[in-house]
Amino acid sequence: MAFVKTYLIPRLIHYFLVLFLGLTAVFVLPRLMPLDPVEEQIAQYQTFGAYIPPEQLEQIINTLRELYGLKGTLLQQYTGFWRRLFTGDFGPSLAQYPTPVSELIASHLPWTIGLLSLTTVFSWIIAVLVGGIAGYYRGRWAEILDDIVMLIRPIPYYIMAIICLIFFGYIIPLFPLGGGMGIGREFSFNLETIRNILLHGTLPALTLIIVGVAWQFQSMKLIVQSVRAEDYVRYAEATGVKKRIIAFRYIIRNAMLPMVTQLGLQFGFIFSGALITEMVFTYPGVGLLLYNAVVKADYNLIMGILVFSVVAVATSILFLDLLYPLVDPRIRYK
Amino acid sequence: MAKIEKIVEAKSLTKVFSVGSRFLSTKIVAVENVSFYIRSAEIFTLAGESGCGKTTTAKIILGIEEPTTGEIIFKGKPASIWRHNRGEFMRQVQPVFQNPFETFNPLRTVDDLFFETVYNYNLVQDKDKAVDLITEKLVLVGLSFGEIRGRYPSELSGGQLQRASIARALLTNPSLLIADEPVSMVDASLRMSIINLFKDLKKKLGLSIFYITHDLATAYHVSDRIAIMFRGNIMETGPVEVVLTEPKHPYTQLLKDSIPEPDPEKKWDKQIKFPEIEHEEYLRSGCKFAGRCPLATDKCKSESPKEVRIGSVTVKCHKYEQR
Amino acid sequence: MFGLFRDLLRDYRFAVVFALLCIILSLVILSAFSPYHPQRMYQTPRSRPPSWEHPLGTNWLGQDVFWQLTFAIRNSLTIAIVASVVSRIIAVVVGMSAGYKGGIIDRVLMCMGDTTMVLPFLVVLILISTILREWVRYLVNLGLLLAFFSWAWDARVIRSQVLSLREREFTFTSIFSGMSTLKLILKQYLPYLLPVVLATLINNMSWAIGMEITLAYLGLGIDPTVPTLGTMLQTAIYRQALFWGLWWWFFTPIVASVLLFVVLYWLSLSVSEYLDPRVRIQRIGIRNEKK
Amino acid sequence: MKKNRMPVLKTEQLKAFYVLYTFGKQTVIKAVNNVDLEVLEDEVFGLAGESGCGKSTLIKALFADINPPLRLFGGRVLYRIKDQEINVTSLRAQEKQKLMWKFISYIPQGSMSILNPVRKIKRTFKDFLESHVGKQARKEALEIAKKHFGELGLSLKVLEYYPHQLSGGMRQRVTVALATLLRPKIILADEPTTALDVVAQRGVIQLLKSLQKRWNSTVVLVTHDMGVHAHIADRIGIMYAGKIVEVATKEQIFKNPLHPYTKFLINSLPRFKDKTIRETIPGNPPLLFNLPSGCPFHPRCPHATELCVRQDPKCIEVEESHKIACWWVDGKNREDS
Repeated sequence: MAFVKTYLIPRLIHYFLVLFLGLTAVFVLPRLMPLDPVEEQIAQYQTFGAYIPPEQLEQIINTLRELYGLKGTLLQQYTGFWRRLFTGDFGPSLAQYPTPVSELIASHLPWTIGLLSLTTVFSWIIAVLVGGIAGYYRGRWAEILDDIVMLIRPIPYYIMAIICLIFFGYIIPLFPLGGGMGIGREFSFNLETIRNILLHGTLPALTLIIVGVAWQFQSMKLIVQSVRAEDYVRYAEATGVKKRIIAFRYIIRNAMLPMVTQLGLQFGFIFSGALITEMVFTYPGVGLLLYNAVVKADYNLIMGILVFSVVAVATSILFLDLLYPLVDPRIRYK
Repeated sequence: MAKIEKIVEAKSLTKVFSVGSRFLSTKIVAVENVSFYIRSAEIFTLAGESGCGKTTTAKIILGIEEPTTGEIIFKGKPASIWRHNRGEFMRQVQPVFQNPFETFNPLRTVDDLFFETVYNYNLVQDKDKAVDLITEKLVLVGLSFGEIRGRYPSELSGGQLQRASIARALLTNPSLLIADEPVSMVDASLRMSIINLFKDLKKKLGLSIFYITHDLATAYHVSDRIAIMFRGNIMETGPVEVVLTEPKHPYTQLLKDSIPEPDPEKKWDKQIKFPEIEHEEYLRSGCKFAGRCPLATDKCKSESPKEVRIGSVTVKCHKYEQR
Repeated sequence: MFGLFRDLLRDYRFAVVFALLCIILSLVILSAFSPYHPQRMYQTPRSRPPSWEHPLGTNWLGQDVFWQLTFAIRNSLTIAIVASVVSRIIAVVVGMSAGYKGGIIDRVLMCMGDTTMVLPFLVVLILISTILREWVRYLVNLGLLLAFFSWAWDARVIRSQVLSLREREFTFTSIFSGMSTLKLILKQYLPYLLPVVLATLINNMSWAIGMEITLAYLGLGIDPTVPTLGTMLQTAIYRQALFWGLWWWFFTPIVASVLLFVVLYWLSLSVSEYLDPRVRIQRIGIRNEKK
Repeated sequence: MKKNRMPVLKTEQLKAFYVLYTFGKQTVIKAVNNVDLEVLEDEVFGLAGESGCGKSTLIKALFADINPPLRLFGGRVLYRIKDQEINVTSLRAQEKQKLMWKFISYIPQGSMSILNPVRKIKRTFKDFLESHVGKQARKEALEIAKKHFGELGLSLKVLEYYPHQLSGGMRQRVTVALATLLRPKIILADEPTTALDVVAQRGVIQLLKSLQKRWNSTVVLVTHDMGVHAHIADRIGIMYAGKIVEVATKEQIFKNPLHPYTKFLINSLPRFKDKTIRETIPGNPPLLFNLPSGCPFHPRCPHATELCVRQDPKCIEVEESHKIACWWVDGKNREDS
């Protein structure tokens, strides 16, 4: 049970600590916004020409404050925030009143999850395999690959997305310019819809994979370089162990371990990544939802999405951390 | 018998390290109830295998590590008092480390650290006098100032650097030198020259040296008294001639027997036993050596032996307790 | 100094990077001699393709694209330098004190680092730049904001380096040479940290330029009439440059920024390779041979 | 001593240098410089010398493991296989690979780092067997490993552990087992016990010696520890600055060393029951990229003459089975030159 005592429990403590701090930050950040959501809403009612008598105004403001968890002192708001968290109720969205926040997130989440986690994992696997093999065999093709990566790697994702959009959208219009599926389509399980979803998803996925592979290929190559200089690799080589065995069981297997941590970090960037991807390609995921929420100062929605992403990211890192001892025996017995 | 002047005394030092995370961890006892003293103008050796706790003991004396329990008394005053006068303590106790290439920062010149020592301790004021002082100490170890001026550690040989390291330690005229494995990284042909240097410094300067090593042959040559350490415990202490020629403790016997002596007529005949698993012996209760000891009884496996005095030697073994 | 430079130029990659860097720097210097004001509109005929008079054409707003570009590079680099220098200073101070002193500072740093990892930082950055919308319209302010977001990770890297340096024997020798903590860190540790600091400085610069472009795309950050790589691109997209066929307007900021990113990345690779302590030791050793 | 044994491993004028480039500057490190060596069958040949004298590089060259930055600058390495001499330096990679482990194998320094840290010992054995034995034996890899462990007197439990779980001595015995898995004729051991404690060192040395005796194989053992040589070696070669300066039987080396360097080396060894100050060699070992002219030992040699500065002596036989490379023998200048 050494595993539980020296590994699992400390990790869990750390996890809850980070979760606590992260969620507290989520609570604090929107409260720094210069726009008071309640006043915004009242102003919005008034611009639509609705007349609100002053005695009702007070009542409306109170109701709205309660709705957004802005009632009482900061401490009361804070405890209320945690109460809301545990019940999973973030209240209604402001911009799309009265749709509940949880419902909005639920409807946008599958798009983001489908696009981003798939591309993240996929590009990680490609990078580990190709980077590992190219780093070990070092042929001419590996050098060419390396040069290409050296050109792609420094380009920030946003520029890359625009370049791809221009190239495959305008110049060679292979793929649609935006959206998750055709305009006005309803989701249903038929071949046409699925084909459409794939078609719309290809361009954003392609850019994510290109950038993701280039990034991780570089790290993998650096790790492989240090692994191949290790004594156990040199010894195996010198004593004539087959190259194929060395490449997979020695190089890739050992270089993969630090890359698992990298994968965890990549998950951390998923929501930031989603924001840009989904905006450039107007992809109907959580990122786009979040951007609109920020623009419209939609308090409850921002909070809901932030809470969700903090929990999701922290949990996925925890999950990878717990998985780690299974692949690295040295951790298990520390 | 004249009163023994103890320059430094370690009183039942224990150091427990936590391995693992901050929250829950396994405890490893690196040093367990260790006591010894060093007289003035004496070379005292602490010998043992790697991981027996000898470096930790040195760090505790140097004040780099805090003991979990026990205390160090230097020149009659406990370490807690010296802590308020760290500068003076460091002036009197100087270290020499194992790897000469690491003792000096590889990215800085060797003489840099000499001038630092001179100026930081206010030994002399101007540069000419500093060079004179440095030259004086370098000559003492058989080097010249020209050999180290403006050189990087990688430009010197291990032997030269180790001498330079000793010379630097001597700048402040210390009364105790703590030498942690000072010859293990030095070539065989130069090793004895460092050993001879220690003997010479003891005689010329009245310096006390705490010599830490795994090499019993050099220990025999250089030291006056020796302590044999095993898994955090001192198994046997006494004058070096007695301990190493007539070892009492079964561990010392095994150790002495395993030294490859440069004599083609001696050969090992007995097959020996050693642990398969790392850390197996640290966690053992009772005598740490019981797992391998040919004389081990049930008592050895459960109960920690006490120190027994036999003539000039102190031994920690149940075998001698029973008498 | 000259010898160091000559050594560096032997590396072909560095030579290429150096030539490109010279071009970029000369563009920055040229911006001081621009015949046009960077923010005023309708100074030239509108929407002209590249010609001798206007090497990169003019845009829909009647501005010369080439001269706009010189301002854009200058301004983007200003943001990048402010962001990276300030964040390096924070990272070095925090990383060193956490690594050397440990204790509370260390724990706070570790927790902060982990927390920033789980927070979607771009979202937070957007939130803050919405809150401080007026303040971040200025180059230096945006630089400072970006600096605040980019020190935590590198502070951790420096911390771990200091942690390993602290265990090395020369640390103890230095202590017993009577060196104070500050002197120890400055004289003995800084030579080891220099490569990390320089390499991350350059990486951080390209990160800041990229962030500026991203924020500009979202309509946040710098005053959109001030030319930076981000605002230039954003204006071109906003005015539908491609739809009107003004490709020179659209592609200039893209090509320029891609070039800048590649140059900065390659520069960081060359510099970190050159300053790697292992390589430095080898060089010191070889100098000996000539004596 | 057994007479008329055949040499099983031979080098002729072997030159292997490291060529390093740093920022366009070239440095040549003459690690193995004109070495002639004969290792006989059924013996333990000890190779001694200080750090940086090129002994590890010589072992690499003997194993034909010459990879950049190490380059071969001349000479041959000959294996005697079934009464045929094979020059391994000119063999193709595949043919060379066939000889590795079956005819010659290698135990490197640093047992901690030569076993893949994330694979159990039995998996490592399997990886090695898979590359060297036919398809049929692959399935029986574990059985072969178990049988081999049994023969060596090692506990079968060890196969189930990861390298970091074993003690240093045990780990090094595992590498000995790994290297002897296919009963090679020659085992090259490069400082196999340097990082070990004396007790563990003794265990490994005893194991090595017993295997050598049982299978009549040849062991080339490199270590700087003359004590280890005294215990295990039959003949000893002393290396200095990339050259072999003296080769003789163990008894001759310890009782009657002839080369001035060997004399110093033997005399500087600490011995028990003798606390007299031991004389040591003056000066410092030369740097391999900046060798002195003539005999590389002349700057430190008390007998150096003008001839020593000018010309490098060849290694020739001065007594039966005793060769030295020195102009000065027994107080007399050597006649031949």
